[in-house]
Amino acid sequence: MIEHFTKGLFKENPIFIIVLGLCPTLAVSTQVVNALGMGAGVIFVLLGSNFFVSLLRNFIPEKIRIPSYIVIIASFVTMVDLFMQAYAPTLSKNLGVFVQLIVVNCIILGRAEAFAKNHTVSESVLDALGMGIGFTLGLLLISLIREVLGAGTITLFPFGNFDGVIRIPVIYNAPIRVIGLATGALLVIGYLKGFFDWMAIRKKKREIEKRVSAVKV
Amino acid sequence: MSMEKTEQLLVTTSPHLHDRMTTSRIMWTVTLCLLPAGIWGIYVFGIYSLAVLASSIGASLATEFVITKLQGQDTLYDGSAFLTGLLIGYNMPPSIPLYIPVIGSIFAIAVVKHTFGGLGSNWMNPALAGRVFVMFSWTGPMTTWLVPRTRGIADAVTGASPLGFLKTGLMTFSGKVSGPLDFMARKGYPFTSSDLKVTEWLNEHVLSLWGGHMQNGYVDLFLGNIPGSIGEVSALLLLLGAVYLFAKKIITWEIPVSYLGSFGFLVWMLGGLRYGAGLFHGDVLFHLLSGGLILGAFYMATDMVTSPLTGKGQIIYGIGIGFFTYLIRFFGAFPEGVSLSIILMNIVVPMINRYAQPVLFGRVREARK
Amino acid sequence: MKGIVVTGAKLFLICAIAASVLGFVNAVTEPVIRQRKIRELKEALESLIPEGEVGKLVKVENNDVVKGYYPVKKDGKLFAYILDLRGNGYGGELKILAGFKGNGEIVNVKLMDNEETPGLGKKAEKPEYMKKFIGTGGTKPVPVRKDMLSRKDADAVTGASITFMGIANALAEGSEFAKKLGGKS
Amino acid sequence: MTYVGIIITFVFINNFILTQFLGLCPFIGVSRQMEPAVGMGFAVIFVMSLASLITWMIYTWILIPLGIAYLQTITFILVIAALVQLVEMTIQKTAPPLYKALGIYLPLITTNCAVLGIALIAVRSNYNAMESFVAGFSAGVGFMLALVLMASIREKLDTEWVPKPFRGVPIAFVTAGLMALAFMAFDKALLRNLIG
Amino acid sequence: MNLIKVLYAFLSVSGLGIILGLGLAYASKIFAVKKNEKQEALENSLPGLNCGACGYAGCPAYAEAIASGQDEDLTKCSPGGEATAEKLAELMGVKLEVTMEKMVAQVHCRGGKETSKYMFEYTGVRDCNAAYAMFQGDKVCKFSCLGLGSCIKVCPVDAIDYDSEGLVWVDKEMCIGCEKCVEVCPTGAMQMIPYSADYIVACNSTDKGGAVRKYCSVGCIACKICEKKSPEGGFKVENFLSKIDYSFKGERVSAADACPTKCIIKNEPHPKKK
Amino acid sequence: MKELKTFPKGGVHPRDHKELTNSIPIRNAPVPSVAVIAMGQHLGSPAKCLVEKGDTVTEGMLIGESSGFISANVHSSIPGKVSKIDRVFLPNGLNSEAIFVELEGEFERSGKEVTRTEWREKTPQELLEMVKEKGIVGMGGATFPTHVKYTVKKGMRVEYFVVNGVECEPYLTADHRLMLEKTDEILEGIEIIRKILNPEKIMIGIEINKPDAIEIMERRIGERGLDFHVIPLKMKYPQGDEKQLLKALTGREVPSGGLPLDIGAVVSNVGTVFSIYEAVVHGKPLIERIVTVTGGAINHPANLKVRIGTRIGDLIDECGGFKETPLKIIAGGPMMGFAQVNLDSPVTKGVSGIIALPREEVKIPRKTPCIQCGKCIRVCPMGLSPTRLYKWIDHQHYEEAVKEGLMDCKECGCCGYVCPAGIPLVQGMRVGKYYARKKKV
Ligand SMILES: Cc1cc2nc3c(=O)[nH]c(=O)nc-3n(C[C@H](O)[C@H](O)[C@H](O)COP(=O)(O)O)c2cc1C
Ligand SMILES: Cc1cc2nc3c(=O)[nH]c(=O)nc-3n(C[C@H](O)[C@H](O)[C@H](O)COP(=O)(O)O)c2cc1C
Ligand SMILES: Cc1cc2nc3c(=O)[nH]c(=O)nc-3n(C[C@H](O)[C@H](O)[C@H](O)COP(=O)(O)O)c2cc1C
Ligand SMILES: Cc1cc2nc3c(=O)[nH]c(=O)nc-3n(C[C@H](O)[C@H](O)[C@H](O)CO)c2cc1C
Ligand code: SF4
Ligand code: SF4
Ligand code: SF4
Ligand code: SF4
Ligand code: FES
Repeated sequence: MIEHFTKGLFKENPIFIIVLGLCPTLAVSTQVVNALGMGAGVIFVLLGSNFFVSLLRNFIPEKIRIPSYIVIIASFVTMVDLFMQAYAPTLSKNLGVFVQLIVVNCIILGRAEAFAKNHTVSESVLDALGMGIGFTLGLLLISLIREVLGAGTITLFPFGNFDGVIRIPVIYNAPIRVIGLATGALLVIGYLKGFFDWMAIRKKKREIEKRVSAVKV
Repeated sequence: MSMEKTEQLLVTTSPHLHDRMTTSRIMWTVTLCLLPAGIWGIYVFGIYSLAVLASSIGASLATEFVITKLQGQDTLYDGSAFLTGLLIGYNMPPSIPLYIPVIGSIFAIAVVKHTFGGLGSNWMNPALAGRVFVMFSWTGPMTTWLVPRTRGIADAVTGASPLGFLKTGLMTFSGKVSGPLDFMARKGYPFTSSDLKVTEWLNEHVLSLWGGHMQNGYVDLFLGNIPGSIGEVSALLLLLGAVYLFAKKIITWEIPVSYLGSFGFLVWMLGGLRYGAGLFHGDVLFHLLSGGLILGAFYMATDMVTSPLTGKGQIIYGIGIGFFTYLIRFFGAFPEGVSLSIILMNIVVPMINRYAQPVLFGRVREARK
Repeated sequence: MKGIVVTGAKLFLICAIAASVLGFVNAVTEPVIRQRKIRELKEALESLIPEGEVGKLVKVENNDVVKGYYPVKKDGKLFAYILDLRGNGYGGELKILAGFKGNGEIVNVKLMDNEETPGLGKKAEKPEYMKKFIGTGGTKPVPVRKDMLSRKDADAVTGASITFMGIANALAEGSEFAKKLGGKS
Repeated sequence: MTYVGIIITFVFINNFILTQFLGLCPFIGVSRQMEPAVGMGFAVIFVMSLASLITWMIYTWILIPLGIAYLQTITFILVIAALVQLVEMTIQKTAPPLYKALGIYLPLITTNCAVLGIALIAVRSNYNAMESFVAGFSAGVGFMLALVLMASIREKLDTEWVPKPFRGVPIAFVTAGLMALAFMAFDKALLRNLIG
Repeated sequence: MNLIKVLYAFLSVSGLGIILGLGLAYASKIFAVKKNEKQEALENSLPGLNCGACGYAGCPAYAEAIASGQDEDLTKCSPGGEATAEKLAELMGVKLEVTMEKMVAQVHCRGGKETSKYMFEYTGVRDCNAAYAMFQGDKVCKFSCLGLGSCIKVCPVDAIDYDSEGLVWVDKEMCIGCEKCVEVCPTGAMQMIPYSADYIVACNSTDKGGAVRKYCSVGCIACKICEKKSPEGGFKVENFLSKIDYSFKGERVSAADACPTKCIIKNEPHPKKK
Repeated sequence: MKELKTFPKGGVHPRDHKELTNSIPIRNAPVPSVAVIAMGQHLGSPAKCLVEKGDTVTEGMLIGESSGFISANVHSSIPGKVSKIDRVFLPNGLNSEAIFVELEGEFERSGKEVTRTEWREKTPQELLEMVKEKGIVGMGGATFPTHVKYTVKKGMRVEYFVVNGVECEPYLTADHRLMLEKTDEILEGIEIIRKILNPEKIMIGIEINKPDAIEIMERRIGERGLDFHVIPLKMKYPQGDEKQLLKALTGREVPSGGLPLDIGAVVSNVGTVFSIYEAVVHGKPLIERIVTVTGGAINHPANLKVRIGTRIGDLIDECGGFKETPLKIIAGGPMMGFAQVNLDSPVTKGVSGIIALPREEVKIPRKTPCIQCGKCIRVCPMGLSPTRLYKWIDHQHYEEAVKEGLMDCKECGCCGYVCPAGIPLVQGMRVGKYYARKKKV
C-alpha cells in the first residue's frame, strides 16, 4: 500500500522518470518560492481530483470520461486560483497563467487516467500525495539550480525582518542570467534527466556485475 | 631484396590514395589564417586581450581534455577545440572580465559540442552559442568596448562601437543624412587622423579619376581602428586569411558569397530608409566592414560541422543568415546580429540537408521518361 | 436513446455540483481580491507623494502614454499630479506611476507592472533607480539618452538602456502633459 | 496590435514552446521523427485556431455578461475537450485518411497546455474575435515550426553517437534549450521596431 | 453573498455540461468505428518487442497475420516462448501440441588477441562482414569470432557484450532467441544452443588439429579426450571439431576439466566481462 | 584550345605516377612453374571444374566451364598436370576454388607459327560464339563476361560502341602500352566487334595524358581508312568508368540501375578488344593479360604479359624484387584495387596492375569523426551524399540509405580519397549494400 506513495517520489518521479507536467515545471522554476507555491497547488488539485475520480469511477460513463475528469480537475484548479489571488497575491502574479494551466498539467489528468480510474479511494489519495510531492521535489531541485545560478539568490517567504531572499555571495553580483531564462530551464532539465538516466544505466550495470560475481563464487 | 623478407603488409580497403588534407590540418590552417587579425587585436587593445584569448583557449582545451578523457575519444590535438576557444576569444570585448570567456568556452565545448557526441556531431556552432550564452548572461560587460590605441588615446578608455553608436543614436533620430558615416560624423564620432589622411589621398589621387568621392571612416573600419571585439576589427587581415583558405579550398564560395550578397542587397535596398535617404541608397560597404560580419561570414558561418553539406544548401543557408543579420542589425535590440543569425540558421541546417541533396546520376532521365 | 440521456444527465450533474461549489468559493474570495487591489493601488499612490492627499482618477482618452491622472492635494490645495503612464520596455509595456508638479517637475516615480528581465530592466523597480529622474522635467530636461546621465548612472543602465529609455520617454511625455494641465485639476 | 504583429509575436517572439513553455510534453514526445511531427503540427494548428475562437465566444458572450469570468478555466477546458473529441470522431468517420494523418494526435492535444494556454492568453490580451483566431492560428504555427525543426535535428542526431545517458529525452531538452537560445534573437524590441 | 451569480455559474456550466454530454454521447453512437477485437487481443499477448523474429515487420503484423488466418503457426514468436504461444492458441481456440525448448545463442570461439594469431591488422569499418570480405577476416583462423560486434549491433535486447579480450559473449539470461546474431555472423561462430546447455565447445574451427595448434591456443584440436571422459555428455568429434549433442543429459564437467586446450567452457555470464 | 570533353560532376585528380612505366615496352613474364587458375575469376557464377587431380592439361585447354547465364569459360594457361584442387584467396580478398597446374610438357601455342582465321566470312552469331568459347571477360576491371554484354536484347539498338582507353587509375599503364604496341590488332578487334554489334558510331576515348596513344591511333585509323573517332578527354578520375565515359562522350546518363545498353551504348576496354582479336583471329583463349608492376618499392617497374594464374610474388621477382620494404601491395589500381596480405594470390583475368608502395608513399588516414565538410558529396560522380549514407549505414538504417541512392554507388573511391577525416566511406558503402541486399530493402 505504502508503495503507492513512495513510488511517486523517486522510482516514478513524474518529472524525471515519467517526464510529464513539464510546462509549469520549466515556467515557474525561476524562484524557489514559486516552486513551493506551484507544488502546493498541484498537490491540492491532484489530491482532490484523484479522490473524486476514484470515488466516481463507477458512476462516470466511458463516453464522457475525459470531460468529467476535466470538470472535476478544473474546479479544484479554479479554487486554488481564487484562493491564491485572494491570499497570496505575489505568488499568484509570479505563477501567472500557469495556475490555471494546472488543469491541463499532464500529470494530473495522467494520474486520473492511469491510476485513480481503477484504484480505490485510499490508494488514489496515496498516489496523489506521492506524485504531488515527487513533482514538488523535482520542481524544487530545478528551481534551486536555476535560481542560484541564474540570479544568485534563493527566494523564500519573508518573515520577520528577513526579506525572504538569500543572496549567494559571488554569483549574486554577476549571475549567469541565461540559466534563469527559457534556455536555462530546458538545459537544466535536460542535464538532470541525463544524470538520472546515467544513474539508471549504472544501476543496471551494477546488477549484472552482481550476478556475474555471484556466478563466479 | 627477396620477397620472403616482406614485413607484415598493411591491409585496408580501397582507395589506397588519400588527399593531403586532414581534419587537423584544416583546423590548424584556419587557426593560422586567423592569427594575424588576433595579433592586430592584441596590438591595438593591449596585452590584456592576450589574456582574454589565452583564457578562452585554455578553458576550451581543458574542457575538451576532461571530456575526451572520460569518453575515450582523442580529438584534443586536432585543433577543433583550440579553434573554438580562439574564436570565442576573438568575439570578446577586449576588456572583458576573464571569467566570461572561460564560461563561454566551457559552455561551448561541454554543452554545445560534447553533449551531442563531440566533434562533428554538434548541430550548433559552439563558439557562437558560447558567445551568445555569455552575451545574454552578462550583457553589460559584453557591450563595453575599448578604444584602440591607434587612436592615440591612453589605454583602457571605453567607447562605443560604430554599430552600437548608431543603434543608440538612431533611436531618437528622425531627419535626413546621407548614411551611417555621415550620421556618425555629425554626431561627433571620431575618426583617426590616418583615416582622414588616407581618405583624402584616395579621394584626390584615385577616386577622382572616376569622379568618385569617399567619406571618412571606411579606412578605420577596414584597418581595424575602431572599438570592437578582439578579433573582428581588422577586416583587412581577416580577408587576407580568407583568401588563403579559398586557395586551399578549405572554404568554398557559396556561404560567404550568398551571406554577404543577400545581406548587402538588403542593406543597399532598404538600409537608406532609416537615414531618410530612400530606397537603394543603403551604405553596403559600411555594414560589410563593421561589426563581426567579415569574421562571421568567412570563419564562422563556414564552419563545416554546422553548415549544410551541399552547395545548394549552403546558398540557402547563407541567404538565411544574411536576412536575419539584416533584421537584427536594423530592428533588433542589439547592434550586432551575426552570431544570432548564424545560430538561428544552424537550427534549419538538418532540414536543409534533408532536402538540398545533389541530383543523382542517372535519375534525371528517368524522371523525364 | 436512454443511454444518451443518462450520459448527458451525468455530465450535467457533475458540472452542476462543480459550478455551485465554485460559485460559493468565488463569493468568498471575490471581495477579498477586489479590496486587496484597491488597497495596493492606494498604497502605491500614497507612497509616491506621502505628504499629499490623492484624489479620484481622471481618465485621459486618445493618449498613448498618459492613461489618466490623479490630482494630489495638500492642505486642500492642488499640489501635484500622479500620472498613470505607459512606456515601451524590453519585454513589453511598462506601467509607470509618476508624480509631477504643475511645472512638469518630477516628484517621484514608481515602476508598476512590467515584463522586464530580472537583473536588468527589473532593477528599475527599485526606488534608487528613479533618483536620476527626480527633480528633472521642470527646469532641467528629463534625461532621455544615456549621454545625458552622469557617468555612474550611465554605467548603471548599461545593458538595460531600452528599459531606461522607455521610462525616460514616458516621463518626458508625462512632464509635458503635467505642464499642460498647468496646476488645474 | 496588427495581425502581422500578432503573427510575428506568436510564431517567433512568444513561441509557445521555446519561450512560453506551453505544450512541452507532446513536443518532447512527438518530435522524434519528421512524419508524426508534421501530422501533430497540423492537428495543433487546427485545434488551436478553433479553440481560441470558440473560447472567445464563450468568454465574451456568456461569461462576461453574466459576470462569472472566474469560471473561464472550467468552461474553456470543458469546451475544448468536448470539441476535440467531436472533431476526432467526425474525421474518423468521414475522412479516414485524414484521421490516419492527424486524428491519432488529437487525443494528445485535448488536454494540452498550449491549447488552453492560447485561450487564456487571448482573453487576457483583450483580443477581438478575429485577433483571437489569428493568435490561435499563429501560436499553432509557432508550435509546428519548433516541432518540425526539432524533429529534423533529432533525426540527424539519430545518426550521431550521442553519449548514451543523453540519448532520447535529455538530448531533446538540450536541443530545445539551444534552440531557445537562438530564438532569443526575436525580442519585443525587434517587433516594435519592425511594425512601429 | 451574491446568490444570483452563483446561479449564473450553476446554469452556464451545467448547461454546457448537458449539451456537451448529450452531444458526445450521441456522436459516439453515430460515429462508432468497429475495431478488430481479436487482432487487438492477439497483439496484446505478444511481447511487443517488434524484433521481427517471427518473420513479420513486428508484433502487430504477426497478430494481423494470425487473426486473418494467413498464418497458422502460433509458435513463431521465440522471445515470447511457450507462454506466448499458449496464449495465442487460447485466443485462437486451437490446441498447441509441440513444446518448445528455449534456444539461446552463444559464440563458439574464445580465440582473442592473446590466444589467437592474426594475419594482418584490420582497421576498416567495425563490422564483421566488412572484415570477412577481406581475406575472411584478420585472424589466421577462418572460423573464429572476428570480434567486431556485428551481432551486438543487431541484438534487439543487448544480450551480447564484449569481454576484456575483445571477443563477444552472450548473456543467456537476456537472450530471447531471435537468431538475428546467428544470421549476421559471417564465420558461423555464433550458434544456437538450448537454454539448458551447461557447457559449450568454444571453438568453430574444422581445420586439422595441427593447424589449429599453430594459430590458436584455445582451439579444439580434435583429440577426442572429451568423448572418452564424458561418455554421457554427448561429445562427438567430427570434421576435426568436437560438438555437443544436447539431447544427452549426462555430466560434462570431466570433459571440460580434461580438455587440453580448455576450449570446453561453461555457458554462463562471462566472468571476464568488463 | 578547344575545351576537352569530360564528365561534369564530381571526380578527383590524384597524382598519376604513370611516368614510372609508360615508356617501358611490354615484355613477357616468365611462365610459372605452378599456375593457380581460379574458377571464380569473373563476375557471376564460378565456372564448373572439368578436371580432376592428376589429369594432364594442355595450354589453352578448357578446364572450367561456364555454369550459368552470367559466367565464363576458364582455360589452362600452361600445359601440365593438375596437382591439386583447393580453395585459395584471390587478389580481391575473396575465396574461390582453384586448379593448381604444375608445368609439364609441350607448349602448343607459344613460339609456334600462328594461324589466321578469316573472320570476315563468319556471321555475327558465330563470332559471338567464339568470344564466349574463349572465355573473354571484361578486362577493365569488372570482369563481366563479354559475350553476355554483347548479346543485344530484341528491340534494343546499339548506337555507340565505345572503346575505353582512358585508364584513369594512377600508376597503371597496361592499356596505354597496349594501344601503342598493338594498335593494328586493336583496330581489327574493333572491326570484329562492329560486325557483332553493328553500331552507328564507334568512339575511342583516351585521356590527354597519353598523347602518343591518341596520335598513333588517329594515324593508323586514317591509314586503314576506318571511320572510328578518337576522342581525347580531360584527365579526371573516374573517367574510365563507363557511366562517366559515356556522359563525357555522348552526354547521356546511364539510368540508375541500368546498363549502357539502355542508352544505346556498349563499352569495352582496349584489353578486351585485343583479347577478342586474339580469340577470333588466332583462336587463342584468354590465358594471358598485360599487368603493370610498379610502385616506389619495386626495383624495375615494368609492363608484363602474364599468364593467368601466375603468383604475384613471381611477377615482383621478375621486376627485380623490392627496392625497399613495401608497406602495401595492391592488386589493381590504387583507387579501386585490393590490398594483399601476402604475395601468394594468383593473377586473374581482372588484375591490371600490381603496385608495391613503400612506407613513405602510403598515407594512413587517421580515422576521426566526420566534420561534415561535404567534400565527399562534391566529388561523388554519382551524385550521392556519402557522408549521409555512411551515417545511415553506421546506424543500421539501411532502408534510408537505399532510398538516398546507396545502390548507385560504384565504389570508385573518390569520396574516400578526399575525406579529411579518413573515414572508410567506400567500405561503408560496401557493407551497406551487403546488408541491404541481405535484407532486400
Ligand atoms: C600548436 C600547433 C600548431 C600547429 N599548426 C599547424 C599548422 O599551422 N598547419 C599544419 O598543417 N599543421 C599544424 N600543426 C600540426 C598538426 O597538429 C598535425 O599534426 C598535422 O597537421 C597533421 O598532419 P598530417 O597531414 O600528417 O595528418 C600544429 C600543431 C600544433 C600542436
Ligand atoms: C536576456 C536579455 C534580457 C534583456 N533584458 C533587458 C531589459 O530588461 N531591459 C533592457 O533595457 N534591455 C534588455 N535587454 C537588451 C540588451 O541589454 C540591449 O542590448 C541593451 O539594452 C542595449 O545596450 P546598452 O544598454 O549596452 O546600450 C536584454 C537582453 C537580453 C539578451
Ligand atoms: C571507378 C571505375 C573506374 C574505371 N576505370 C576504368 C579505366 O580506367 N579503364 C577501363 O578500361 N575501365 C575502367 N572501368 C571499367 C569500366 O566501367 C567498364 O567496366 C569497362 O570499360 C568496360 O569494358 P570491359 O567490359 O571490356 O572491361 C572503371 C570502372 C569503375 C567503376
Ligand atoms: C572553416 C572553419 C570554420 C570554423 N568555424 C568555427 C566556429 O565558428 N565555431 C567553432 O566553434 N568552431 C569552428 N570551427 C571548428 C570546428 O568545426 C568546430 O569546433 C566544430 O563545430 C566542433 O564540432 C571551424 C572550422 C573550420 C574548418
Ligand atoms: S560472433 Fe560473429 S558477428 Fe559476433 S563479433 Fe564474432 S564474428 Fe562478429
Ligand atoms: S543474442 Fe542473438 S539470439 Fe539472443 S536475442 Fe540477441 S540477437 Fe537474438
Ligand atoms: S565510392 Fe560511391 S559514394 Fe564514393 S564517390 Fe564513388 S560512387 Fe560516390
Ligand atoms: S568528406 Fe569525410 S569528413 Fe567530409 S563530409 Fe564526407 S565523410 Fe564527412
Ligand atoms: S504540462 Fe504542458 S504539455 Fe505537459
